[in-house]
Amino acid sequence: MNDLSTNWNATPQAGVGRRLLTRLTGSGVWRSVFRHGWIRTNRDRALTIYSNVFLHIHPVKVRKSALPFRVTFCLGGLSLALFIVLTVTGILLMLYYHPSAPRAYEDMKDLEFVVSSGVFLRNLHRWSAHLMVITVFLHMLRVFFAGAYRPPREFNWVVGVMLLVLTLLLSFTGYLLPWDQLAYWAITVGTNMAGAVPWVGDEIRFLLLGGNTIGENTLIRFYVLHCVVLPLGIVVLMAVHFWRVRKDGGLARPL
Amino acid sequence: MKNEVLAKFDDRNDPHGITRRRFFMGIGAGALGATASGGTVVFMQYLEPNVLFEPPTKHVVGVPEDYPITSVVSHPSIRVYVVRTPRGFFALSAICTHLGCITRWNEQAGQIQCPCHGSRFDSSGRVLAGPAPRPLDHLLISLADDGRLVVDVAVVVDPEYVLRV
Amino acid sequence: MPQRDFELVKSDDPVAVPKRVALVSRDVSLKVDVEPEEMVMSVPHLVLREAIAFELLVAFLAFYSLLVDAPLEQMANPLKTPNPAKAPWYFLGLQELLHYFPPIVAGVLVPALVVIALIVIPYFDVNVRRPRLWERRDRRALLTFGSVVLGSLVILAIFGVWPVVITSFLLSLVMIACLLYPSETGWWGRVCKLSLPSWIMIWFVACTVVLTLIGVYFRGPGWSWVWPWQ
Amino acid sequence: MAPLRLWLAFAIASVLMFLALAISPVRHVFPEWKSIQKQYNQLAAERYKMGQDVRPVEIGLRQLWNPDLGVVDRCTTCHLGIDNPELRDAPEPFRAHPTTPHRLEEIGCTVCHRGQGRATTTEAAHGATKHWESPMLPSFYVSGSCGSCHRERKPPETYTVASGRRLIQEANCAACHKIPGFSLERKPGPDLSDIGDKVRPEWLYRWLKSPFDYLPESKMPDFHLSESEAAVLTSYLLTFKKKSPEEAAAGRQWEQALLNASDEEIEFGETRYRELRCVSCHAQEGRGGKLGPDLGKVASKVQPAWLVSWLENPREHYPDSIMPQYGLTEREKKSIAAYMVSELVDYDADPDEDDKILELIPEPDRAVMAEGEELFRQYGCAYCHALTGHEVRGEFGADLSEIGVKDIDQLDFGNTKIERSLVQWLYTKMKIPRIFSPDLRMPDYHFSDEEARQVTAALLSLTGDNIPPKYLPPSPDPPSYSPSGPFNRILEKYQCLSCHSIRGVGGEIAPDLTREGSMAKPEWIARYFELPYTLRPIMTERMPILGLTREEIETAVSYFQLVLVDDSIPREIFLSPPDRSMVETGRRLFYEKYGCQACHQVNQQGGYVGPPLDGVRNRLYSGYIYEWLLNPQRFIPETIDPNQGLTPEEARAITAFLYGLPPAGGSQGGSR
Repeated sequence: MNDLSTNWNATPQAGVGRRLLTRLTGSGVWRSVFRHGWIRTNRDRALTIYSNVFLHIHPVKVRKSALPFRVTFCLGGLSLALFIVLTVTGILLMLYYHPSAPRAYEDMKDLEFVVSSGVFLRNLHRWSAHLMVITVFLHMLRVFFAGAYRPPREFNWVVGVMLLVLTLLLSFTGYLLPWDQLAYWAITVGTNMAGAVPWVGDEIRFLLLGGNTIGENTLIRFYVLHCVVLPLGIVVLMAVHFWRVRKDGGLARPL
Repeated sequence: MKNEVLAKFDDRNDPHGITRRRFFMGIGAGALGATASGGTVVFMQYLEPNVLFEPPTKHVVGVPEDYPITSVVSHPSIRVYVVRTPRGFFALSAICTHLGCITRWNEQAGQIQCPCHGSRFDSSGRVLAGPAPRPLDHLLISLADDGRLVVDVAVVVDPEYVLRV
Repeated sequence: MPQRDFELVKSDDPVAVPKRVALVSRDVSLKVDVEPEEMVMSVPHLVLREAIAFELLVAFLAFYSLLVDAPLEQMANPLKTPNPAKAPWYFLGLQELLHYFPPIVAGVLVPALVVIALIVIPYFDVNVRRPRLWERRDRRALLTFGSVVLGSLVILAIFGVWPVVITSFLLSLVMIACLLYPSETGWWGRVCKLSLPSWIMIWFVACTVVLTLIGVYFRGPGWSWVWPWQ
Repeated sequence: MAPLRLWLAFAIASVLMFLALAISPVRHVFPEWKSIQKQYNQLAAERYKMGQDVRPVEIGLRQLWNPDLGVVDRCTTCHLGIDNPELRDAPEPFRAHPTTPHRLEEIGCTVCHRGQGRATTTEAAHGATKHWESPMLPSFYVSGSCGSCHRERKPPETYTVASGRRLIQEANCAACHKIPGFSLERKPGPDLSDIGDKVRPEWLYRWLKSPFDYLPESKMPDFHLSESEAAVLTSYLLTFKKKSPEEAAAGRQWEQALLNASDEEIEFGETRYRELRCVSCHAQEGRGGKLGPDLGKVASKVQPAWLVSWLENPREHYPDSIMPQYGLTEREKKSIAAYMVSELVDYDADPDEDDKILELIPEPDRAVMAEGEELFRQYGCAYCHALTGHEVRGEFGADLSEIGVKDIDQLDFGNTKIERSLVQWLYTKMKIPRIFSPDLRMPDYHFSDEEARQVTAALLSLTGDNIPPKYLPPSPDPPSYSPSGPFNRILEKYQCLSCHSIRGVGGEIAPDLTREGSMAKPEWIARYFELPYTLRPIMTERMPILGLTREEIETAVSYFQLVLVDDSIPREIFLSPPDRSMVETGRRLFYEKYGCQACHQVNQQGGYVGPPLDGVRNRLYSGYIYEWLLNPQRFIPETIDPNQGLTPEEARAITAFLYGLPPAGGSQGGSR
């Protein structure tokens, strides 16, 4: 690179391990992927953000006043973290799940009894889902009481509300998948509410269920919604949400 | 003021800070690494099914009297030919050794033929023509206690193996 | 300082403080007393905090998942309706409302209104200035608000929505207490400083929580009232 | 400085997360079943050293899978010795399964035992875990599962279910409940349309109040009526009369005549009563046959005039009666009635109490009539008794088609403290039918503990249609036998099929007559009709002397010889008398090799279990004896005569020996 990156090279008195590591991180392949050295200078710290797609949602520098826990309670970050946990556990669970009755229920039993760590993953997925509904809602309250929705962040608030709705829908569609009594009747009650919409309620319900009552069609519909459609939607909206957070002035800072 | 602030955050200006910070960083990163590698192990265990829902490999194919001497009888559902020669019984896999198509027994030609790429085998599985690289697999056939023939499609045996009844 | 609508805040260090223009409205203050804020590098200050939060979250979830199993009841049976059949917990507030109102109100109007209300918040200048509740000199507006609240409570009471009526009533007592015993300091001071929109949001959250809790813990067969220990 | 604290927090958080995730797989690394498999391997090692063929297993989950039956049973993960006969005495969970006719690997475990086959923990697999509705059946009730596939009334495979189904039939559960395989064929209780002519008021009250006090073997269940209910119902029922006033007056004269009968006449009546073997069907004080009602206290129950007209022709009163119509003379009828009226009395009855009861019974005014009618309807009396004005409309009680798989949360346990399981609920319900709620109407059948268990097992077999047809055993041909013509008139008149059966139709207390024509010789049958005797000395129920006319006997005998025959049984196997050496061989086989005299009498010597064989050639065809000897179970599946596996030569020789036996004492007198 250039003369500024002094720390690419090990000092002569460094140990073997350090020299090997330095050799590795100094190699062209490594530097084609990570465009900064060991984080020692502010330049490296800045480059970590600039040159890293995952960290680039943050600015290089943030206000110190926004850092304390009580400012944001980390609620937005936790919601994202929960979404990541849910994605990982969800993909793993899909490996042992067949969206058909009564196989779906039997798969739950098999996860519990014969799949290594199956019940742990299912627990993680379910409790994370419940927790995510709570954190997203609390995040909204925090933003409201901080007044952080005011111009120029109006639209990001709207995106946030849409994310809340999507989170609820994700949780709701996932509720049916174990195909047990709890799932079946919770979804029956839930979709009956949709049926109360004037004029088109029954049609909405019919389309949602893929029939007049909850059955195999409903299961596969909810499965596709839960695993493909809604996650895609939520990822797109999240991207917009985070991008706007940066564009509209960065981390929580009451105007 | 700017320099003071920056100086505070630059490790190179605080030797004690560096060691303690490095120590904690090491523990944190180590624990993260351990979590990742442990997670990989658990993940691999999760991927490996502990029970299988697969049909049994042993199939009953009737009694010896069902087979005339010198005959080839096809059992399409289990992809096996049961061949009876004057020497005894043997079982042939119906799966072509070329690319795994299911072969057919042609009664007129007295050949086992593969519909995909034209491989031909004789009634003891030897390649007569076509791209098949080796003879058809011979499978384990045995006589159960109740006098019925049993083929185990999971066990490949020597082509010389013959069950005498 | 010259009388201007806005002031250009300048910093002599473009690295520490990015150059920016601040527009300050006249109503708030004539004087801008914003100091250049202290900035820190995101790495490690912010990223490390995020990592810690993430790790603690995963640790908590792992422990919780070890100790508490996700529920799994009998296989779905369309012929056997459990009594009561409950929606997922986050919809139980709505289901509780369904007990009082026709489905069109509780199942469609209320959720639609809630979502719409949430969406329009930033567009109606609501809560932008955030004067405390009783600070307003405009008594007429407060009177209107008070009568609207009273009217709604009467309607709710007619429908028998006691959870909402009681919650609203208790909250109004606190609001009136703010008028009678105002304070500037302590936790009571903070309560007294709350603006009208904040009160409305608190009311919404309180009602949601109360209705949801009732739906989860206090409803038995036929949606009748049961105590959790029964 | 903050970052240092932050790094510390980072270290702690990372370690915490690592710990949390490190202990998370603990449930699959150390599951219960692994330690059980290790225990098994220890046991196997010990047994192997002792020379038994028990081998250690590879640690891993095992399962039986049958998609047709929906079976996924992982029971064999722990029950590792299930198919190893060497482990018959091993402790559970390693004990071998007793031999069954079913292949375990094909049908799995839960089909019979229930429980949660997919589970791999002891508690979840066996127990009544929450949200698993079919816990394992207690071992006694496992036989109930046999009945789910073996659906005939009397499956030979399971005594428990067969007994339970017999009780269901006897208690007439199908009158009120829908039960697959059962239907209300005939009302088991008597027609009540002339009850006012028939019984005494005080008896009726007592009977309604608590039938089991009057008759411990009562077939009518106890409805636990209150005093006033019983009194009102008595008053209501007594209004049902058929006799005109003139007839009633004549009846009273009869009554007087009977009460004034001379001792000689009563003695004559008693003799005839005994000679006619009434006791074969009617017990006295609990001893005797159970086909008809107990007559020990009949005089305290019925009105004498009714008794006489009943003896005259039972089917004039009840067309459905199973009582044979005896050919009795006028004198016989009167004497027998006189005997019954004077001797078969309830000596324990307290006349004062009778008076009290009579006071209790109200006059049948409009209100009482309405109330009585309502009571009759409310308790479903019409489901067992015919009565004008009371029609049976549909089912009265719960549908029991799927009672065997009923969910626990659909059962009302009331305030009882019993275990919350279907088995316990059913058993308790059978014992105390109204225990779960005072509003229940089901009467009390006074089942013994054993009977209640059998009925419960039979009810558990009612699991609906969840079994694929290819797993069901072929159902036996439904019995069909509908004779016509003169023989049918005989069957009707004497109600032969109450005790005997022909081609699967009929009773079970007397021998099957399907092959009688191939078995017994016509001369013997004709003599037997005239004077039936007991073949087996130890039997108590005997064929009554019906008094058939000559013509009737001829009709019956020729019908036997023409219709009730089995063509596979030759009549005679000896064209000429067998030679002496063969008879001698037969004698030795009879006495020495097979020891037949242990059960059968020959020449007045021998056991009492089987029929005596003296003069058997007068009774049976030689072909039948021969076939019987080859395989007794072919004719009577439940006979205790063992199948000795005789060769045809041996059977022939023994037949020859038996055929040469002269009648005992030269006459065919029987046991009289």
